[in-house]
Amino acid sequence: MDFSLNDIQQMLQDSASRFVRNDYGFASRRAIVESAAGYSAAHWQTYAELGWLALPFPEEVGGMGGSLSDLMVLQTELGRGLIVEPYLATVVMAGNLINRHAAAGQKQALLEALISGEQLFSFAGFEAAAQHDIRLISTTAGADGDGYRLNGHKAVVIGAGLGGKLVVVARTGGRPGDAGGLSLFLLDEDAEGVSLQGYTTNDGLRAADVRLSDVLVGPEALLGDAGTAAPAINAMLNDAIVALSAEAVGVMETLLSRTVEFCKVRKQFGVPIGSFQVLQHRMADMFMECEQARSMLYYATIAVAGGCDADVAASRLKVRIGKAARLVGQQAIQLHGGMGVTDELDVGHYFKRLTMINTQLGSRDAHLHRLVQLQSVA
Amino acid sequence: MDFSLNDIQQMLQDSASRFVRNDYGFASRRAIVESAAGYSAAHWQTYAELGWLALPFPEEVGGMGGSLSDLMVLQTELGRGLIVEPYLATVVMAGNLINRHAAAGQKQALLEALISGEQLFSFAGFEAAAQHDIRLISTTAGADGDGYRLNGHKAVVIGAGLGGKLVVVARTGGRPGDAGGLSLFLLDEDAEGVSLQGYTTNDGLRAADVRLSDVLVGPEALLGDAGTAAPAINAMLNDAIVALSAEAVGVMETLLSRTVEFCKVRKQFGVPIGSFQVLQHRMADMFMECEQARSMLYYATIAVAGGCDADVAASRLKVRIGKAARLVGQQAIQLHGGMGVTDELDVGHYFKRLTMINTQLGSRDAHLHRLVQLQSVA
Amino acid sequence: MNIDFTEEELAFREEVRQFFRNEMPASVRDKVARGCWPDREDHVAYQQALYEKGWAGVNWPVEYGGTGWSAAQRYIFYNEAAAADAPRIIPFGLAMVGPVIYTFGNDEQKARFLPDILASRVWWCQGYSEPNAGSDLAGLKTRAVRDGAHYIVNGSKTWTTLGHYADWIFCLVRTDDSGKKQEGISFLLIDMTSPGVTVKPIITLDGRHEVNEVFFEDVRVPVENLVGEEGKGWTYAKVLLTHERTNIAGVAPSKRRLARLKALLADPPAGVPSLRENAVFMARLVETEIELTSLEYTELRVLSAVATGKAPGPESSILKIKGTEIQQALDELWLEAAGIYAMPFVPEQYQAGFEGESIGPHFAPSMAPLYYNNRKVTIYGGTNEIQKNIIAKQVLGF
Amino acid sequence: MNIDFTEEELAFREEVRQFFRNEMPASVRDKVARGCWPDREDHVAYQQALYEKGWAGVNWPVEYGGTGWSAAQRYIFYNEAAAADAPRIIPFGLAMVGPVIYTFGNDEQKARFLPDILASRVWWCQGYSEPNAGSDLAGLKTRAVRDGAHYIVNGSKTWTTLGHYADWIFCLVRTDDSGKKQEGISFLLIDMTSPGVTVKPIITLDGRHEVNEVFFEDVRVPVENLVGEEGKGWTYAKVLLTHERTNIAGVAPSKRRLARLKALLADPPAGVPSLRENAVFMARLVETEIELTSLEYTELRVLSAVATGKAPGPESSILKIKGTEIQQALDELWLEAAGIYAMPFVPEQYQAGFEGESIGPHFAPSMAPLYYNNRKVTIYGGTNEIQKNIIAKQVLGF
Repeated sequence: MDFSLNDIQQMLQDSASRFVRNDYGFASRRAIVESAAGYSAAHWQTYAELGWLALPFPEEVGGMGGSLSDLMVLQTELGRGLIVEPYLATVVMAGNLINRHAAAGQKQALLEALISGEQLFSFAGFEAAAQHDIRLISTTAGADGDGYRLNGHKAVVIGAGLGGKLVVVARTGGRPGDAGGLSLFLLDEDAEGVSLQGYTTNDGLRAADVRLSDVLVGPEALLGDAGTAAPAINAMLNDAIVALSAEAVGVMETLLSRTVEFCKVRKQFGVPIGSFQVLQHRMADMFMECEQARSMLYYATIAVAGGCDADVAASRLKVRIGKAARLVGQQAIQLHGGMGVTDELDVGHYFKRLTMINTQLGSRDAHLHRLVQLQSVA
Repeated sequence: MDFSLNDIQQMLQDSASRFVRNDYGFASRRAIVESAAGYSAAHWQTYAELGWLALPFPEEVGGMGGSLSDLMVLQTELGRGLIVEPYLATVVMAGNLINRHAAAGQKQALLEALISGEQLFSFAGFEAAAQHDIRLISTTAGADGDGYRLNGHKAVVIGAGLGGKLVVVARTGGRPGDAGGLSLFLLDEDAEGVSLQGYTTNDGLRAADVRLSDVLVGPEALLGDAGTAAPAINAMLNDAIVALSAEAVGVMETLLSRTVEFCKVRKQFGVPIGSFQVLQHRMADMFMECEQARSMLYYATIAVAGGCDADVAASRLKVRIGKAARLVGQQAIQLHGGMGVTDELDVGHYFKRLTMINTQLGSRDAHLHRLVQLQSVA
Repeated sequence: MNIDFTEEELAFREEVRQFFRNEMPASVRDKVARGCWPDREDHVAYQQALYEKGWAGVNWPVEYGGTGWSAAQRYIFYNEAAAADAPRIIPFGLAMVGPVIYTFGNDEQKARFLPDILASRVWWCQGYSEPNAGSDLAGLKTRAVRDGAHYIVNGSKTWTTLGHYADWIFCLVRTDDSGKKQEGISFLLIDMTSPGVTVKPIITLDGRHEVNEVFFEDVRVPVENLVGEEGKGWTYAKVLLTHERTNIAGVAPSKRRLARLKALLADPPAGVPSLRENAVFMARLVETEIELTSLEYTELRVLSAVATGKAPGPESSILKIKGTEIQQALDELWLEAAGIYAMPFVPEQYQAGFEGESIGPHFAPSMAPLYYNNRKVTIYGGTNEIQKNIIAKQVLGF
Repeated sequence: MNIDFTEEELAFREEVRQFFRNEMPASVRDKVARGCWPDREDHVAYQQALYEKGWAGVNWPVEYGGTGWSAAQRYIFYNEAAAADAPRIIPFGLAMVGPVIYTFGNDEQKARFLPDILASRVWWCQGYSEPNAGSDLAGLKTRAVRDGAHYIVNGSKTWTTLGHYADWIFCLVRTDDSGKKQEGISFLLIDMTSPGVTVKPIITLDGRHEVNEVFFEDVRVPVENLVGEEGKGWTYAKVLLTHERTNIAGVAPSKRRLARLKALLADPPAGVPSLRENAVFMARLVETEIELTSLEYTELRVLSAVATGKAPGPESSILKIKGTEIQQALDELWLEAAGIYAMPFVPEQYQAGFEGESIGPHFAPSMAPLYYNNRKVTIYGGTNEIQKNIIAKQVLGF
């Protein structure tokens, strides 16, 4: 029974913490968000050099063979920096899926390109009608010659529009509602029939809606076996929920410490506002939410990595994070008063990210409802 | 638009408030609860003399023709006294039902006996499997000659065991789940085949489980028409929820004022505990819950009396009262500290009553679930 | 107890409905219905339509050109306005400085300022908060020093809503700091075109420019712009604050937003999650609705008490606290209804006149910015924590 | 990060299971399983069985007859004990005064008291709170005045849990009030049979006699019953309080109660509402379960930190706050599961040996009394408000 960091984790934490402190200050982040590219290619190379892009992949494809716990440690630190580079999209989601489901031959080249930092990827899975429920996907990939013809509309593909490759989920069989029949395809963003409507998200990421109109691809575009991708997608999403939640913990702990600092110096009525008992207890509540969220993160990391009740553990984590994020985020703003709602101060941006994390990969309400349904029939 | 009390309401409030203050102190209440009878017959006569037993009944049967608002005003004051006499059971529930559903000939004699204080009644409607959902009732009243044979088990009949008459809901038709087929019967508590298992409730009322084993009754035991009682029962329950909620408002307002008084005099760390901002805000929260609960009570009283969306209004009221009762009750105890959990202090007894009010006539969870279902199909 | 409307009130309601159907500019209504922010011209057009009808001074007494309406009439008006997707009436002139002037100002000031306020010919803004005087409003530092027939004003105000639209600003300024901090405050009217006045935008979390900092550098203000007595400004401001709190509750607009959400859920357009199947969400919605109905009746109780001659007291703090909590609960429900399309930030999509291809359901991408922006409501007008202090002190006697 | 058990730990778990299967008195287990309160004899029988096995001193070092278990072993033990429906170990001797004596007591005291504590031959109770010193524990007034070889003790203690079972009481008493109030406090062991000691029952809301007032009137206590130094009692007590808070969290028993509730709902006996169809209730249950899992891992993190040499710090306040909130949430869920049968007050039904006809489902009528009784958990051991003060001060630095 040991929750301390091992050497690799300590190293990851140190390097990420150093990077955020030295190279990802709030002003430089703002410049990246406002840049045409929307992310920093130079930083992406740094991530490659630091081994972060290799972290979760097996050693045989040039990865570090890191565990989900390792990823958790890294993501928590990246959360403290409000990193906008598409680490979650490329490494945790698309890369994870390639590693889980692509054929051995495909995997090697794709992951090497990913790990070296040459190639970005995004996960084009979700759709408007399906929301985050992958079983409801309706994008089709009908057989066409020895290849496929794709049609559909992918909603809010995080990391798309940066010139990377799209890992698209489409039906080669089954109907919306079926877990079977889902397949993965690799598409270029500028392939014929692919059109991207790009935008920035509320929290400064780049994303796009992706429309597929009669996109014709050869058989090599299919990743892994046809019709069998659901388990891999599901497993990837559980990992992604852990990683996203780890990021949330980093964001929340930052908001807590910012708020505590602020309340120690901000004076009203001639005293620091932190001398008011009501505000002290509010911060004690924020502290407890941070700690409970972190504990739940540990639980779910172990459960998901161990494959034991992974779906339930991931949903429980997302619910717990959603609750903590709401309290910590809202109270951080409330205690900062007017300053909290300005674009100028970093606090508001942590809050915005935290709010979007609740939406991403399914909200607290959605996951709680899922758990209630599981309990009701258990 | 006027929320002030009219003359009758002012008179009811004054007389009830005077009665509680002068004649229903906490020590004398305790003596009544611990007495063999479990209620005060003398007080019951006073209620008759003050016109309280006549309040909601039409003038033609000797009633006062009072409105639901009048009843609300009275019940709020009775709540402040934690009255244990079966006013809700006899007047608001059984009497209400007799008035709504009994044949004209039956009504006159029964309500006269009720109004004069001679006769107590109780509502033997709910059952274990049905909980508070009257449609699920399974007690049967099969035809037997020109009379009926009753079989069933009525759960937690409040006010039974005091020698009054039982207004029993039983099926002359239909099956559990059907609204149709419900009929009302008037039984003596000591009729052949009726067995009572009596007890005190957690909040000092008398109640009983009532078992009916082949109870044979003549046709005169049937109140009103057979098989058509559901609308009357439903309407009565809406009224009863208003009256019970009014009682809850009286209880909550009393708890708030007791708590405020206590926090002004109880000292710790050399100062009154009410000087701590966290406790002040807690009491501000209690105050707001009391006010919002009272507002919802007004809304529902008007809606139920007007017959406009009465079921929804009653459920919404019960949900709102349940929420307020939880916060006000629990925080009253918490702020009283150790003293709050003693049997000696009245505060704990208000809390116990408030807790039971949530259970009575369907809990917050039950009514909220009902509202969610109504919304989901609306 | 009676809340049924009289025949006269029902007739009045019909008249109000007619007005909103026929006389409110349609373009303004459409913007509000689509969740766009009306601009300066929209507000002025709407308020001048009210003025033409004689309804601009909703709360004003008849002698100053007000409606003289009863509490019931005002309740009807606000509900119908919200139901008709009217924008809020910008409060700074009509609800704030106007009443201060007709209550505490002299005859010259009444004649000079009231007509333009009533006709929305002059746009006012509020100069209360300062960078170091938020919750502790009385700690304000902007100074007005008497110099002959003028005050020389130096200092700055912040969170000045729509100050960049404004012609005039009413300010609390310090004219004396020898005694208690509340005692040296005066209420001053300042022409925004005066030399030395600078307005600097503050961009809020939603990316919008709604609030400002206003700087005063040796601004010369004629002494006749002082309202009431020097040093009594705090007294006048406190009266205003009680009204402001009541106004912030926003029961009628919240009812409208809730009704709209229920309509959306009943027949969800493409891309809106099927939330009626999610009992967790629906329970939140039902509880918010119950809270809102409770608050509506709390407000009616306050109005009814005012009608029978009682002044709105510290109970107005409940309206502020619960009203803003409900607004934020509605923000969260709407954010959930936006589903996956809560993420894109496409402000052009909810600007008037947008004709491009919508990202997701039209309303969805504006829900997160609205949620962000509305965090302010529990902060401004006296934080909700300050309101609880008021309840503890003035109602509970601590 | 690793919480997998080692082979040795798994073997240990099996041994613990065996013990509870075979050596815990069956009558005691049945009472706990049925929700009855075990009596004095039950507790003693259980604790003596532990003693026979060498497991009475769960937290004690080996040199005093303790188990010397690792954090993982203790975690396993507590979880298995709860899962086997063992009663709680009465903490006053084994978890409280025992550790104080072996840490701060002298050799004579260790020899005299520890063996009887370990063997549960002597029942101890705690004399901390006083009628006017609850949250402000250091404000206590019970005085011990030195008179030759004795202290003469006068005053009273309250909320003394199971004091009517006790042979001895450990008390905080005031031996000096010249300096800071924390400095004049001493830690004294008092024989309850001493002349001048009176125990008076306090009946709680649930109608039970669990706590007491204890009065001291000129009670002569030999000076050799003073633990440690005179005036240092507060220091010793504070160490205890940290452990008490950790103990109060009750994660393992809460897990057991939750599992039992889920089993009940999966196959509800007659009279239990079908709550699995009520998503509002189920969402509360799921959220409580999530909170409990979180707390379990928070506790494991604290234990893991202790194992690597860090002292349990103010984080134990989280355990106290969240642990008690969860207990009360479980009380409310169970109360809901009692449905209509939450109302009857039939204490005989949940006494051991009840053979009458049950009113409703057997467990149901005991749920309201339990809910009432457990309001204490957010009050005792330092109210949850005091715990938040501790977090604000000691963790956040205010």
